[in-house]
Amino acid sequence: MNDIIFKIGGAFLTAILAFTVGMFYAGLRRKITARVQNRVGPPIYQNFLDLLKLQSKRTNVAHGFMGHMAPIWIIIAAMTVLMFIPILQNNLWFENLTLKGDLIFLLYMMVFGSLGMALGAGQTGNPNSAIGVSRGLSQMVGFEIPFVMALVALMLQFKTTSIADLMHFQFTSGHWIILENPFAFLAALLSSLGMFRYSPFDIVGAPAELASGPMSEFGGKYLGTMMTGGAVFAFIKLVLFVDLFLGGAGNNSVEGIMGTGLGLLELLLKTFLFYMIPVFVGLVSPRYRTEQAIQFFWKWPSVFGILAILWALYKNGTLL
Amino acid sequence: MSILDLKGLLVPIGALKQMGKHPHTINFPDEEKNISDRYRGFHHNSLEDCIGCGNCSTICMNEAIDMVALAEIEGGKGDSGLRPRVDYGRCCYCALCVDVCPTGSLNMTKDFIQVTNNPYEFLLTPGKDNPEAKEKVSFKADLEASLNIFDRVPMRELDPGERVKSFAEVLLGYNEEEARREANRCISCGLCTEACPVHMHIPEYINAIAQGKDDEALKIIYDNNDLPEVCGKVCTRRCEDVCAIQVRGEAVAIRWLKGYVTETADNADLIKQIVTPEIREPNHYKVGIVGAGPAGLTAGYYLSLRGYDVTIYESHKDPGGMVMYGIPKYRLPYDSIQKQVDYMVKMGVKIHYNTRVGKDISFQEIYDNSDAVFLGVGLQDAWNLGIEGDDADGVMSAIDFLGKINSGETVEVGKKLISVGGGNVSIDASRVGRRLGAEVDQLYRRRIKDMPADWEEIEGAEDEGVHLIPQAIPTRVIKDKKGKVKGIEYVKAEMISEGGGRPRPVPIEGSETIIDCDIIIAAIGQKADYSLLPEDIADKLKMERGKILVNDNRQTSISKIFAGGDAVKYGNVDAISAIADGYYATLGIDKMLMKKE
Amino acid sequence: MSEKNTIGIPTVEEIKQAQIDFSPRCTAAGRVNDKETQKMVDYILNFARKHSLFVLAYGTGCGAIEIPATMTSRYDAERFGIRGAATPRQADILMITGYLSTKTLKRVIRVYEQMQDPKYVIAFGSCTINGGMYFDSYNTIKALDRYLPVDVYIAGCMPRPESVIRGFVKLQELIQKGNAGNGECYRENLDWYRENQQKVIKNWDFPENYNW
Amino acid sequence: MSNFKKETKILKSLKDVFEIKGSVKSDKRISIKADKKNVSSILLFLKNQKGFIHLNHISCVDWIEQNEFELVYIVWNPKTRLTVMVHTRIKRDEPVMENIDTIWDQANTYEREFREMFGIEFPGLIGAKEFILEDWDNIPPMRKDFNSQQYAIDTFSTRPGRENAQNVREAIQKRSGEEIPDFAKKYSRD
Amino acid sequence: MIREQETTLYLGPQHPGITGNMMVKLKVKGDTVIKAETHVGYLHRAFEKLIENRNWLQSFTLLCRFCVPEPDPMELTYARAVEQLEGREVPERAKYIRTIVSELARIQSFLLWYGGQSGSSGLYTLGQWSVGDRNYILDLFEDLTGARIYHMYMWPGGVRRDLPEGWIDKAYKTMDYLEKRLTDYNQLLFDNAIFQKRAQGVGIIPKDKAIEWGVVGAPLRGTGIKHDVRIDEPYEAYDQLKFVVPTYEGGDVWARALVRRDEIKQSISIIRQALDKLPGGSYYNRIPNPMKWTVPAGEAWVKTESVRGEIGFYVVSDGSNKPRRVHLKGAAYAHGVSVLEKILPGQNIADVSFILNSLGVCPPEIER
Repeated sequence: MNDIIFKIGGAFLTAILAFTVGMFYAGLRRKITARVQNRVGPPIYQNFLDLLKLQSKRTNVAHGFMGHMAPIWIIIAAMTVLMFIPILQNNLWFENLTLKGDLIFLLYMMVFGSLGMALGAGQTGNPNSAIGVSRGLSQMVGFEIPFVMALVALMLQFKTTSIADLMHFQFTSGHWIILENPFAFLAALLSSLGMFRYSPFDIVGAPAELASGPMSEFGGKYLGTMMTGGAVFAFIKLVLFVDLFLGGAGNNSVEGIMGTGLGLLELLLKTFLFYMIPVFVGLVSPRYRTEQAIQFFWKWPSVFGILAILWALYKNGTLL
Repeated sequence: MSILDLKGLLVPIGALKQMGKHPHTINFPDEEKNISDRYRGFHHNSLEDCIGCGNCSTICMNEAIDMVALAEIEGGKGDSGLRPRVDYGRCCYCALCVDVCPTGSLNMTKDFIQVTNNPYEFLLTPGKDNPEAKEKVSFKADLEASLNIFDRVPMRELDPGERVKSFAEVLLGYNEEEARREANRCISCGLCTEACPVHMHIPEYINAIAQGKDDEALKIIYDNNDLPEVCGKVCTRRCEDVCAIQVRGEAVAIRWLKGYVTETADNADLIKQIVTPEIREPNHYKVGIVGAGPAGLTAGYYLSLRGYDVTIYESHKDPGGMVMYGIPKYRLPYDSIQKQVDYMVKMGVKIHYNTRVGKDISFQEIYDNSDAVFLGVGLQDAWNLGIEGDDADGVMSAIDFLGKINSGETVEVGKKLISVGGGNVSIDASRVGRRLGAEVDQLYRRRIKDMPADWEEIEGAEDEGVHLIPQAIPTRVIKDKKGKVKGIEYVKAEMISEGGGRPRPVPIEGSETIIDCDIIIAAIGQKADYSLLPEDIADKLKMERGKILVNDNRQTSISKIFAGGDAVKYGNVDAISAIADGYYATLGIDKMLMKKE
Repeated sequence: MSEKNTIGIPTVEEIKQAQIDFSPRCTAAGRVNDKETQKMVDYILNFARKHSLFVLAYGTGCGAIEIPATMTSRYDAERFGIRGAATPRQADILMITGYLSTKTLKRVIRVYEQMQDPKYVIAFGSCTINGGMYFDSYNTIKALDRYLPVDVYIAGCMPRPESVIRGFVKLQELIQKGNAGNGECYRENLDWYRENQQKVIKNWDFPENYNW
Repeated sequence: MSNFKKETKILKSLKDVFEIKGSVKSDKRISIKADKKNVSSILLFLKNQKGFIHLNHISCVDWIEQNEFELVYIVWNPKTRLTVMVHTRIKRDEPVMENIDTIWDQANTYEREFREMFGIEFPGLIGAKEFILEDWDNIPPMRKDFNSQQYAIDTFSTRPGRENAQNVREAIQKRSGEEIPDFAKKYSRD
Repeated sequence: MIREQETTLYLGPQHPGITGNMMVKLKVKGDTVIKAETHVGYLHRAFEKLIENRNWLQSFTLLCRFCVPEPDPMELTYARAVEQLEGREVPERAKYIRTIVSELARIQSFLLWYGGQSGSSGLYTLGQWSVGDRNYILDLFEDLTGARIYHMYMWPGGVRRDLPEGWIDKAYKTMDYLEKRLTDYNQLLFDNAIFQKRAQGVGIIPKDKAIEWGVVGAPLRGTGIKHDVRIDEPYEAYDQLKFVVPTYEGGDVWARALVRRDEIKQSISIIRQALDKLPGGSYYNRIPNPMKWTVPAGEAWVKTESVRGEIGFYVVSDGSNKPRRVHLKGAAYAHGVSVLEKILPGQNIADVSFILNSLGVCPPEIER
């Protein structure tokens, strides 16, 4: 019974945590961007105000059924994925659903959100949205390949499809996977740039080209909900990377609430550091064209992906 | 790009070092940036300095500037009483209005923020609504960069050495190019028209000159001034005193421009051809005019245009009155008057010369035969000096002196001539004295800058060698045994201002000086001679200090008698006022007689 | 106004009346909820609204040249939570940066109607107030409030970044008071606005309904 | 003129081939007047034979007093850096001009503009009828007989509030009692 | 790519990627443009009509509004045209001040271009820097002329006001600051591998057709053809100052960008030289009373090298106090319509805005 309470309570806490951290990180990103650009920038909680404002819009126009559904679809997808991500290691509250094969499940679910967006955008009839969706899907094809390769390498190397197992391995062995299989990390890192859709891979919503792409026709509540989904997804990606490559969080031996706190602190630190990579790259890069972006992913990340698989095979002895 | 352009990937990362720098953002509105000292923000108008010429409103191509009446501004001579109001829904902040402001009262300030949700709040009367902006004036109406031309086109004149040799005209007049250039300076505000006693259409004819249409200009001038050539040469031009340009520069040479235009038509036929005045059907009313001075001639001309039967009675053998006899020929040549009188005669004015009313014809006769009578008798008698020995032989009034010279008589001036007074007449006498070969000293009670004479006249006199002795009060004329003038004694005076009024000359004890001289010309004022009037009429005619009282229509207390010119207490004593009197008396007579019907 | 020179000149009252007749609608509409219980909620929502203003990236006229200066590092409008929005659906503020040609007006009306309530219009510069320097042009409209409800006018030609920021601050004040955002008012008075708009836009090919 | 050798040479070669009037205006500027039917051949000659390959500008001036439009083609030679201005006049009543967008493509833009703003027809001109204006139903606006201010007053509304403005000249006139005759009024300041 | 069917895409008038307020109607197949059509008229204010109601001086305040990012070349060209008609001499000092102002205008416009060119490719950081730093140039303008954008400073006969006190020092300092910042910009933009990849080979203008197409300014010099009005027909003080006109081969966005990068350096050097050599004397040859100022009948065709290339004013006077015709030939007139329509087909839609910025299309110049 306790188990269930922890699970349900944990789910709530996870959701709140993901939302808050995701939104704060977005605010932080704007602040850092501003500083690099020699200016003051908005307050760090700016995104909360934006969200509140969007939600308080008095009219909200939607285009058809999918128009309504797309944001919901995204938020559902985000929450679903979130539930399968272990936030903290060995913590009753933040373990969430762990099951064998959740890595594979995640691979599918993470596309799910984009799909909802694609359907919703398709129904608006705005050509910018249509082109944006087609670009988004193309780009996804691009970055998913190295990303999947990296994950496959991990699966092969550690002979597991469970994130929890990977975290456990890093905890017990004390070796982070970033060192165990650096090629997998590199492949995943480079494809993560694409996942975050910051420059140079912001080709989906590229303002100067497609207004804001698939989001063109969404405003008010819809846009607010999508923003929430986006923030949660950003958190998911960060935590996933930390879990997979940076040893996860919560690897401390302190008991009780203090342990949870320390774990969360560790998580924030790691995710923040990791988050800075796409942010900084985004700050200094112009945008790729679609085919250049795909070329990019199919070039170096894919090479790293193949190397990662070979490395994994070498490591677990299959290759030799 | 090679497969991996490392430099191309890493160098841009260097941009991140900017993160350590302090942002250069201006934290407006908490922190404000310095606005430059030349910023073109909202306007500020110094309400006292502004004369309401409306030039700002004219130059504004956006029609952003309106001229509005303000409760606190009372107009007057040289001030239209209107002040600019700017519509910031039109203004483009080009500051052309500032650069054309002749007074420099309109400036732009460092204020530029106005934010409101009411679109009707963008009307601002600079100076009234933002008095505090005076401190923030930034874009100034610079004298150097102003679009107004403050320097007059110089008038060519005879060399002083040449001048004293003859009575040839001193001012040579503008040529066409100069006239266009001078006319171009005018900003056409029309402030001058109010100062002009006859309210000539000054901006209109100057514009016509500027556009090269001298004929049109002449036509406009003749609309209410029939002696423009006289005015063009000897007018006291009160218009130029209130000229908008004159506030910071030299007034537009309105008089000289008028002179230029009248010279385009150099005979009476040509004038007639150009002016082509509209003459109304004769209406069989008769008007008698006494005196062919400027007032009488004007009244005669405009009355005859209106269809009246006009007869002018003149005691002298030539027309023009004081203009003819009181002004030396180097200023106003004889032809000028004659040409204009010829033209008037062509237009139907009848003039009886050498007919002294009261002697050759009785006033009563004229009065009875006419439906209206216009008195333009002028001031014929001069005041004498009123000091000891002023009855000496050789003491003369300037009027007599000039009159004699002008009518061709010779006057023995001897070696040394003393002229007393500071007005134009006195200067005239001095300059005529120089032309007759005498050395001339001129005594004046006050300082030179207090002289009522025109500054050009004073300058001209000095150029010609007239020795001005200011602050000198004559006390005694010294006679020799025969009763002839031998010298004049005067005391120096110091200027003492009491109660803020005009400074008064007070004699300095013991500063008596004596100058030897052969002739003394006094020009200290004139008075009228009403001996021509029968007693009953003279009694009924209301007078004040020897001058006839009239209303706005120049109507005297006897409704049938109108009066004008120097003998009338209305306005100043000069030719243009006389012309104005003649003109407005015409309107008055017209109104009176037409009403009767 | 003194008594002098007043012949044929309209009085202050006459002018006021003419102004009311000219643009009677939607000037500073009060949209404050009168329920006591709602006050706190309104306060919070208005707080969020005023600090999160998305500006539609549409440079309708020459005032757009000071927008980059306002939005970039030297003046940095993002301090106030102001940022660009690429499409009207996402935007809160429509900036009419100066003159509007009739051809643009048609697009602007369309854009405005696509925006979501509460939406604000900021009018830049002289041209939007009374025609500015194009007052006699055959192709630009003269008074914006005849065609769209305007929340804030900024004087200038062009308004400097300081003025623009002051305009935003003014809008924030109005939002906090609940006095900004005339979208509903526009819809209620749609007939009046349509009449004015159709007078200028000859070939009217808009959809029948307001929000499509 | 010995100073303008190159200019005179071009002018002479043009005069040899075509019936034109022309003169060297100033340094590097040659101005010629040609008949409307010769213009395209002159331009072609200049472009192909004389190296004036750059079309600087085409302008149109409405000389309503003479009831004519003047079209000015300005071409430039990048080698010698000379400019030739070819003037031609067409009747305002039948404003038809030869289409030269086969010689220079960008002439198409000018011609579309003139078709719209002056109502000049260029036979064979492709491109949408509406270039700058939209739904224009008045006379072409750049013609001198179109009164923009009047149109603006009729179509757009001016904000009230400024009706108490006065004219300085009139205010003074009212105060002083001056009467300006009608023939003088046109010289008054507006 | 994925969807190979034809769609019509309207780039503008409300679109973040458009320069100004215009519209490019694109026929798109997948990601590739197959046909482009420029639609202008959204900014048509009928300047040339309004001038009929304004006299020679009043027109001058209107004309600087032709193209918003660079009002000064317009003022200068008009002033020169009127001076040519009138035969009015300009004092030497005014010529130098005019040179300085037009070069400052060039720099500020290039800084704006940095923002546009990088912003249209998603590199917003550079735009924030350069457009922010542009304010320092505008401060100089404000001190000198009294306004940030519409200076209305160079009028027929010279300039409106003399240099204020301390301005020369401030100008030197600003130039030093800018030169330092330029290295930062160039590191971020020109050394950037991604920008190089984006810009190279995009939007090519063929060298042999460039002049015939009416290409001018940086796009022309980007094809390797060296033409610049400042050299071809020197005006103001340009014949007394040393500068190089940079050219690059290629005719693509990259070459155009390099030309502009080098020109901004040249401008800084020109300003320094002009400030060094600034002669004394009068700065303004007074015009007559503007309300009565008539200009002798005649025509003038005057060219100036603006930021986007050669602009020209064709001014006709009929001897009255108002211009008969003032007709602007803007650099964008050919660039924005015929050239754009020729080079866009075959490009990726991602590059449309990129190319627009690199051509410097300024719609108000097309429709006026």
